[in-house]
Amino acid sequence: MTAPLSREQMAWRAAQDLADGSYVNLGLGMPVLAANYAPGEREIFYHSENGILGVGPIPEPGYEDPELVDAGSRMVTLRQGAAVFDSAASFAMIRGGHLDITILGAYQVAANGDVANWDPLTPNKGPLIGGAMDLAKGAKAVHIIMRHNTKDGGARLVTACTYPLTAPGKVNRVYTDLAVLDVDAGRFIAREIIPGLSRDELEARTDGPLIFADDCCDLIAPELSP
Amino acid sequence: MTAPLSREQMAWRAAQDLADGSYVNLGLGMPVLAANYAPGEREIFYHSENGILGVGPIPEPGYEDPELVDAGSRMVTLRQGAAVFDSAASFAMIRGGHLDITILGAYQVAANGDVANWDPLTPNKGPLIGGAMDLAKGAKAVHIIMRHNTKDGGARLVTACTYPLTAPGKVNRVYTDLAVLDVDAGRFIAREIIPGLSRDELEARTDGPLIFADDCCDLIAPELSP
Amino acid sequence: MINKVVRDIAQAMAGVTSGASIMIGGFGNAGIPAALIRTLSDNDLDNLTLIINAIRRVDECEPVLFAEQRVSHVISTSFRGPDALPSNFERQWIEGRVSLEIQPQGTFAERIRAGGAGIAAFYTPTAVGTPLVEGRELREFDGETCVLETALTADVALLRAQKADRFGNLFFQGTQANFGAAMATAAALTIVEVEEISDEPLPPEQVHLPGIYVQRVVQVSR
Amino acid sequence: MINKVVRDIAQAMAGVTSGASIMIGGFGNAGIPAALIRTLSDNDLDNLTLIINAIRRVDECEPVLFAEQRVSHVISTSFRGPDALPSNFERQWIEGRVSLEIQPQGTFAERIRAGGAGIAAFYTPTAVGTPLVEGRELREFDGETCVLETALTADVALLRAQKADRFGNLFFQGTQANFGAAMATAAALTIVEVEEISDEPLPPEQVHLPGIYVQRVVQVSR
Repeated sequence: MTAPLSREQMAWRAAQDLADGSYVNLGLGMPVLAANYAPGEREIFYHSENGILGVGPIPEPGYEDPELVDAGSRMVTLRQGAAVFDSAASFAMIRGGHLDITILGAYQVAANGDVANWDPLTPNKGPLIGGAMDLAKGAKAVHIIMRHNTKDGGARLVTACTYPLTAPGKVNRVYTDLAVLDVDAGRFIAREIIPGLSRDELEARTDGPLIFADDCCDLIAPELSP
Repeated sequence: MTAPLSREQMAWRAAQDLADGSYVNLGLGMPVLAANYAPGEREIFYHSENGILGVGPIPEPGYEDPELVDAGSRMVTLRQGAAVFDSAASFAMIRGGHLDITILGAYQVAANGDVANWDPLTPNKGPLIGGAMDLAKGAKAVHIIMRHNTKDGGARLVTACTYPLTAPGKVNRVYTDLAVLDVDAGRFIAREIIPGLSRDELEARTDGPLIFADDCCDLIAPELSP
Repeated sequence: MINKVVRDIAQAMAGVTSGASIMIGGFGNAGIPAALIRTLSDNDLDNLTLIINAIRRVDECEPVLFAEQRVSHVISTSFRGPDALPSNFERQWIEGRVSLEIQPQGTFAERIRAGGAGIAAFYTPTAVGTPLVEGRELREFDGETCVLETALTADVALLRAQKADRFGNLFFQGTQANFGAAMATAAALTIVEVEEISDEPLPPEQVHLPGIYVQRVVQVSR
Repeated sequence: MINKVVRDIAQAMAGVTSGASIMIGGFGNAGIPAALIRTLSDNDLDNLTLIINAIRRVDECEPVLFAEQRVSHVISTSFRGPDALPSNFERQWIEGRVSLEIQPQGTFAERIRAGGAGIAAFYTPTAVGTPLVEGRELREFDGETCVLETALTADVALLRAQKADRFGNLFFQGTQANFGAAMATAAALTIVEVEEISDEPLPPEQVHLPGIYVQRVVQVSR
């Protein structure tokens, strides 16, 4: 069996589905890596919920502006054609359904499209909602990047989320380290699986209705350095 | 008896009450004339509900910009320190209670502070609401400029408005061609009357509880050309 | 590659059909998309709903639109024309051929803003105590009575801006933004006539409306 | 003559009292009014309500504020710090010494915007179907279930901008506007620390927040 995808490879795979001309919000963690891997000829406007449409690359050393940051508080630049605005305007854009895709991390995705990504249920640690509920509810499509299983082998693609929900019934697609799956009509539909992983094993590692697309094919990502 | 005040004189009198540093919206007609008569040493920011805070004077010939107009669709300029914004932001400013004063025209003002200024009840003519309801409701103070009586001698300061209301209970002060009156606790309180007009006559021309301030004095305006 | 600039007005207005709800920007002469408005008659559209602050501007731009009864419903705040005689629109309203919904300007603007911002409805104190809220749902918040207003969206928004780039970013001159800026966010298809197409992307400080809200831009000289 | 520029931070913060509700702008390091935040401890205030997107920023600026239990209530969207160990704020929350209201960032921003815009309440679809709306008032609009959210206002707003003029007009650098811009509209007293006071009035195209929303401006060098 091919090794499960690395963080970078999952982000790379998610990035291949970002269409030319799309408006995209990338969540913290793995999702934000996707900006590094979208095919260069595509023009994509990355939205940052603190008030940027058109996030550019990380600045060269010496050109950082501490007052220009993205939603991960990283100093960034603006791409050509970018706009900057305040948070109320930014979330009006999100909630109003103007973003084509948001890519989020998650703890769990259910076969009915529910997603849970904000409360780790860790004792003595408070919640971290941020903008995820707005993004999951507002974007035209919700894509999730997450490992297929928890560290102790438990399922993250589930029949019903046990973690508190971020939004019900909104997930369209999930990129894991083992597969690419659509979420439709109460089922996970495997579109791509890493070479050598059997369908039985993917089913065993998934808790929820799982079918395989007729054209289900190999999930192959290039080697990428972290 | 001194002649009743002209349109310009009523506007002049209203302008004298605009404080230094205040944010003021002037309605169409007589109110907008007030901008010509505020004492020059005062800094006043005139708001125009189509999206200006800091309306400046009418431009010199040749310097007009047809895309820079006030709420009366007149081409204007911007004063120093002005800001420009869209209508949703402009009415957020109005409705949010940020303007110190709006001066409006009216058909009727009632002793309880009701004001009616939008529907002339003319057969076959539709209503003209515009921004008056937002202004009357939202401004911290509502001042009215109107003639004391209708053309046929009827009262405009009334016990209860017979025209459809613009806003209930909001008027603080009325400038007429005969007097300056505060509206408080269900009564009109005359503060200034044109010289030679008797209190009896003012009462006769007013339909609604009218009292006279202890320091009620002469209403004297300079000669002003139209 | 993103390019929202279209060749001509015909291409800009393609797909706008009879029965459409159409928001139209403009206040006074600022931001009125006069060229786009005129196309509504050329294209033989009818049964239109027009959402515009001052309906008489449409009559001034294109009187034939009402004369030919192409409009069946109007949402507006200002109605009367300055003339003694009724306009084409007023005549149709008097004859009951067009229905009219009239609203305070701030409520009108806020409903459109809500439509673009994913806010389903809101409570505003404006117009409470006036005939406009008769029969409407009222509710008190902190001692202030408010009326429930729902979001307003449309199939199409027509606006005018001074400058655009190929991303659809708009620069508004003077008071051009007025209602058009919010309308662009609340319509499925936003079409903008501009004085100038900038070959270079607009710098961020000149982007008054981000291109995400704009589908088509067409250059129109006055 | 209008002059909203005050001499120093003490004058800027005059009249901010114990028991005040205080909105604080900032996202990441952009727009955080660090100098003003630090004054909250200096002035011996307590029983404060803090309304801020990421409460841990306050802990980073002025840990003593929580250590000395000067805050009794927090409204925020992001809570956890990046560290394994709980912050001063988290410890107080665990011990039940400070109450917490946590909201989606967009709802938080919109409630503040509503507070400044005279909108008493609104219906939003965000968070419907999650534990956050348990026991809350829900209502369906066009088939979409929404939750009722009320406006948020405060006694004081603290923000940071790059530049101001004597009228209180603000210019925001980069992403400095974030929550502060709406907070300025929703507070009775808006106090702004700026990098630079412009002797000349800001030109209209640089006015990101009109001075009508700003009561005091103080220059603070980082």
